[in-house]
Amino acid sequence: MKFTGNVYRYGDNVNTDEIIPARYLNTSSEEELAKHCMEDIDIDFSKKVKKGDIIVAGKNFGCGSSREHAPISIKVSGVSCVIADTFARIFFRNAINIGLPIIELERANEKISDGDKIEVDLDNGIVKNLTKNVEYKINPFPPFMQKLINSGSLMNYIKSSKQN
Amino acid sequence: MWNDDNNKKSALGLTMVEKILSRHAGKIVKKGEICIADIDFAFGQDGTSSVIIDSFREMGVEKVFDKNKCAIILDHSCPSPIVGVSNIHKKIREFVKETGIILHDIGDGVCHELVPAKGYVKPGDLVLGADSHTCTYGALNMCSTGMGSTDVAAAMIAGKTWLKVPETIKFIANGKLKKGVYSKDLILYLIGQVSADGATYKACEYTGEAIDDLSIEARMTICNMAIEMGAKFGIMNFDKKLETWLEKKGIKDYKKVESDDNAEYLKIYEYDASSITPMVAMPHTVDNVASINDVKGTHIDEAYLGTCTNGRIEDLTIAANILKGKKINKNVRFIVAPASREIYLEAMEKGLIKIFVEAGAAVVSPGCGCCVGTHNGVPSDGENVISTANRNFKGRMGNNKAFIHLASPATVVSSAIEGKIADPREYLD
Amino acid sequence: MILEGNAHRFIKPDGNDNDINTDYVISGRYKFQCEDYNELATHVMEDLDSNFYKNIKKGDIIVAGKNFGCGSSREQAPIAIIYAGISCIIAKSFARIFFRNSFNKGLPLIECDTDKIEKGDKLNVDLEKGIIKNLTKNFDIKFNAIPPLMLKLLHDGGLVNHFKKNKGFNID
Amino acid sequence: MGMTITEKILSYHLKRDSVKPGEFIEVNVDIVLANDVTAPIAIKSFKNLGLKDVFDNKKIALVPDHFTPNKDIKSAEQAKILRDFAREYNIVHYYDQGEVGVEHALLPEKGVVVAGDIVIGADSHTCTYGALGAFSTGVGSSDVAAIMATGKVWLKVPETIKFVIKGKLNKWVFAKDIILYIIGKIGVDGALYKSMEFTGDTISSLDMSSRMTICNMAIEAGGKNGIVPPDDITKKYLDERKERDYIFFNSDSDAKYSNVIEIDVNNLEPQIAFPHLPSNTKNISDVKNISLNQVVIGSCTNGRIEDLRIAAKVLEGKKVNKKVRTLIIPATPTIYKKAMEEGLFKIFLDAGAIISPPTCGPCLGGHMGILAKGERALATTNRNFVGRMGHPESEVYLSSPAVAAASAIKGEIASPEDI
Repeated sequence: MKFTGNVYRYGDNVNTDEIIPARYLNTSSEEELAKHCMEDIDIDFSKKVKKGDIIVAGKNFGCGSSREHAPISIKVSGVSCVIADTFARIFFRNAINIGLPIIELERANEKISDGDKIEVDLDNGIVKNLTKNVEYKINPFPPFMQKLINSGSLMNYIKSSKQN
Repeated sequence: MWNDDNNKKSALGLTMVEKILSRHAGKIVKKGEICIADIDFAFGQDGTSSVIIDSFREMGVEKVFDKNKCAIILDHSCPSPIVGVSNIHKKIREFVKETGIILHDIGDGVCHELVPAKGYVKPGDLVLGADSHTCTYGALNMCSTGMGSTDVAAAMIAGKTWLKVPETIKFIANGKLKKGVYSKDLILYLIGQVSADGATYKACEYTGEAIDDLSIEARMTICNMAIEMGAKFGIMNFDKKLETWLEKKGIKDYKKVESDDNAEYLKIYEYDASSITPMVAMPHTVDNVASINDVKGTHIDEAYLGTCTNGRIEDLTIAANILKGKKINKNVRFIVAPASREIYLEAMEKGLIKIFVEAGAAVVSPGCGCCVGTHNGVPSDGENVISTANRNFKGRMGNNKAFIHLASPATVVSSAIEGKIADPREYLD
Repeated sequence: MILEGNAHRFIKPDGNDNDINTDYVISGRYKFQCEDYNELATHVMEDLDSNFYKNIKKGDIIVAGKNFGCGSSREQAPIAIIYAGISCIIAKSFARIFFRNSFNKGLPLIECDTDKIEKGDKLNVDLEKGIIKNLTKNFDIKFNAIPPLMLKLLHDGGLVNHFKKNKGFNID
Repeated sequence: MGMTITEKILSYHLKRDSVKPGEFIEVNVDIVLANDVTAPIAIKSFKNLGLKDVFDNKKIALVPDHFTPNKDIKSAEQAKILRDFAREYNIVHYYDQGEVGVEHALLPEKGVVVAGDIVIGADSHTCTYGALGAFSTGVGSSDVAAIMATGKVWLKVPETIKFVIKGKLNKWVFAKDIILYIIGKIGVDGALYKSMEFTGDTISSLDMSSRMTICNMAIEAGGKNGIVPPDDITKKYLDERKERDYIFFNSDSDAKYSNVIEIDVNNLEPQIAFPHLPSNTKNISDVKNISLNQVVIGSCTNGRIEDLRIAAKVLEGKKVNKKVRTLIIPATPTIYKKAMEEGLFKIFLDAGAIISPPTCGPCLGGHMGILAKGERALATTNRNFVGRMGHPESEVYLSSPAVAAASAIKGEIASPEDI
């Protein structure tokens, strides 16, 4: 899997209330959620984000609630992947479960600037900063998760394992 | 010039309403005349006061005519369910601070319970509220009516309003209400008889043995719904019961009024109250009224006990007596909203809240609850609701795909027990 | 005052346009939380016709049966109509509080028999003379002249401006 | 080699002798839960799988607690999805309005979760049940859908940090202050992916309610689960309400920890978490002139009867400041009834507070007390992120019920000592 996009960069501890405020949790409509993605820290995010764009953040991205609405709103808004120093635990599994690629990269938001053009090659574990002309190696996912990611989502994984 | 001796029976041929308006206009005025009248009290609630404040500011004034005669009561969306409302509440609190008027903040209760209970109004008064059910206080032998925000803003500034003196329709309810039949059933029956605009622009005088038998609270239920027949005022006679009620509240210096024997009425309707059954207003108009005999068995998803119509201690007591030792049907959500903090406290001390909670009800904080669809129990699509409220318009409870039925507390609680519209008479010995 | 615009009519689920209540004019979903009147206006009558706001041209006229505006005292109802660009409402009768609120806000209401007016008809209304000209169908309807007090409020631009101008009530 | 409680519970469910931190496992779940925010997505995903039935209708808990009673059409429709699903699949632990309470207070109270369980919930504060000696953690909706289908969840076995809490708490210092202090010390990602084991003489002297407060906030330090060694206090609590048999697990003396942190609470002061992170904590003696518009006492963190008793003790015979809207939200109908019968409601109402029916309500900015622009609240809840309780430009401070009640009286953040 390979994607290219421009970077929206944020700081440490971006929480789920910032990714999708609770006032919108009275719906599970994916398009509706995407409209309000990142609204409380970046009011125009949903308007300016383009398909394939990449979110880069510091440590503990997605801390807070278990709402799957958070990775869903990011994915449906068109973001291709999130690169961060570290991810909060529940956000991490939610993203994997719904098929939103996330990449742990040490000091990600120091290495990458807002607006940089990035190419991500998941299979070979490489993040290329096309703007700065630098390459970063990323750790591959453990085999179990690889299996999950390859099936597209946890639901697909369950489907296929139920059939076998 | 007006002379207060005229408040008693006189030879002038005036109705109670004409007398009250004459006194406030300072001259004798009769039906059809437009007058400027002094007002005794004016208030708004959180759904209307934002516009009151806008109008007030637009008029370029800083002071109200009398800060002890103006109030804002937060009751429609309390505690606030959404930022938009929170911002309006904040704006109201700031306005109150600037002008020094009376504020009842969230949790105090519904305006139409608080205004009479706190003694802000009394017999003979003329009162305006930026809420259509302001006609409630006619049960205290006075004129009170709902107006828009700009009207109320003007009244708060000038201490006056312009009014067209209405013609009066007299309703005489003879006989006694049967067991299981309450003032709510009587007013629903009357609205069904005259229709939703049967008294538009008019004053309604409710009299007769059945009215005399009612408590002051039960009378308020009737005057509260005068607006549902389009009326400007609902009004009732002064009697011993009201005198005792006022005494208990420590309300003095009032001017009771009587209609003259030769007063002119537009119409006089007479009914036999003893023939009335429990009634239900079916969706989506208040005058779409049916006897319980014809509609019982209709499936119910949600039941609501409360509001300015039927959220008083007497209403909660009637409901709790039926509910005691029973459970709410598991397919019904039952919501109870006591009309004020005092009523909540009294209900708690009498063990009523315990009965509700043990039966499976959700008791919400004092206020309008889910009546106006701002929060606290909005139904989902296609659901049937039975409520003690006063309006069943499409969308009233926040969802235009739900179906609202109106009935007495006894009928509502019986229906909550059965999961379908039920006859309360079967629950009374 | 002369007003001109196309007629809009609505049909309630029960098949007529009597008793169009304030919840239809502007639903409680919006009116309790919204302070932006232009925003409020976009939801006007939406439960009866979700495209209504989009189809309004400035000056257009709402036409209905009896007891238009029954229900709540909320001024948000006439405000939403005014901000949507409607110049007046013609109905067989109006609910009391809505009637006051409209004139207070400077929105003229006209009472007459509306049976012959159809959706889309172009209407010309002379408030002083009490005549509606149906320009599409080429006939006139007479209506009872608006009481002097109301006309005064309209000419002053509503109760707020009346108050500003006269420093209080001045209707005699 | 020695194992921690968490490792023992996981290996017991795998029917294996041991598990190692870092290992990926697929394990049977005893109770899976979701609420009106997370269940609709889980149900949609579950339906997409096209299965005839759920894995076990007695092991699923659906608790529509976030927006009850429903505040608008959307939330009513969300709740209806749960109701319809519960009826279709005959879900035993479904609680509709009137019976519904805040899930993490309701399920222990009803004995639905017990010691030794693996409890997985689509709510981040599912870690609360560690107080009962269970392994419990929050996940997302897809995970819940998968568990409803298969009864299993995938997990990475966490490393464990051991917290040894020693000393006697001062008057007016409570479990909430301990956990706020810990989060302040290690940060909001201080226990990322890890298990937090709370031990020591202070913890073993705490009642179950207090232990739940502590485990509830493990997630606020990034933890996967919080857990307290079960003891006689646990046993008494469970015996009074359990639905099923329970098993006590305890850490071996040679269990391996990634870190051991000792904390002496003898001199601990009441703690306040400042906006906009739970780790942004201060001693009450360092907090001055923070005036308030609203106080909220409730939530899965501090909405139990013990919390309300503390608040009532402070509020008795006093009035709340007129500027401060004081909301009391008992976490379950049973707590509501108990508080009423014990006379706490009378104290609250006489003081001018407002009592709400059980709901998560304002904690997550859902309803029942939303903040306007520029307003400030002190809450006994667990999170104070930007916009958490309403307008993005409002502020939330976190504290114990005692400090919250004292501050409601004072009109600004205050110590109960000052009242």
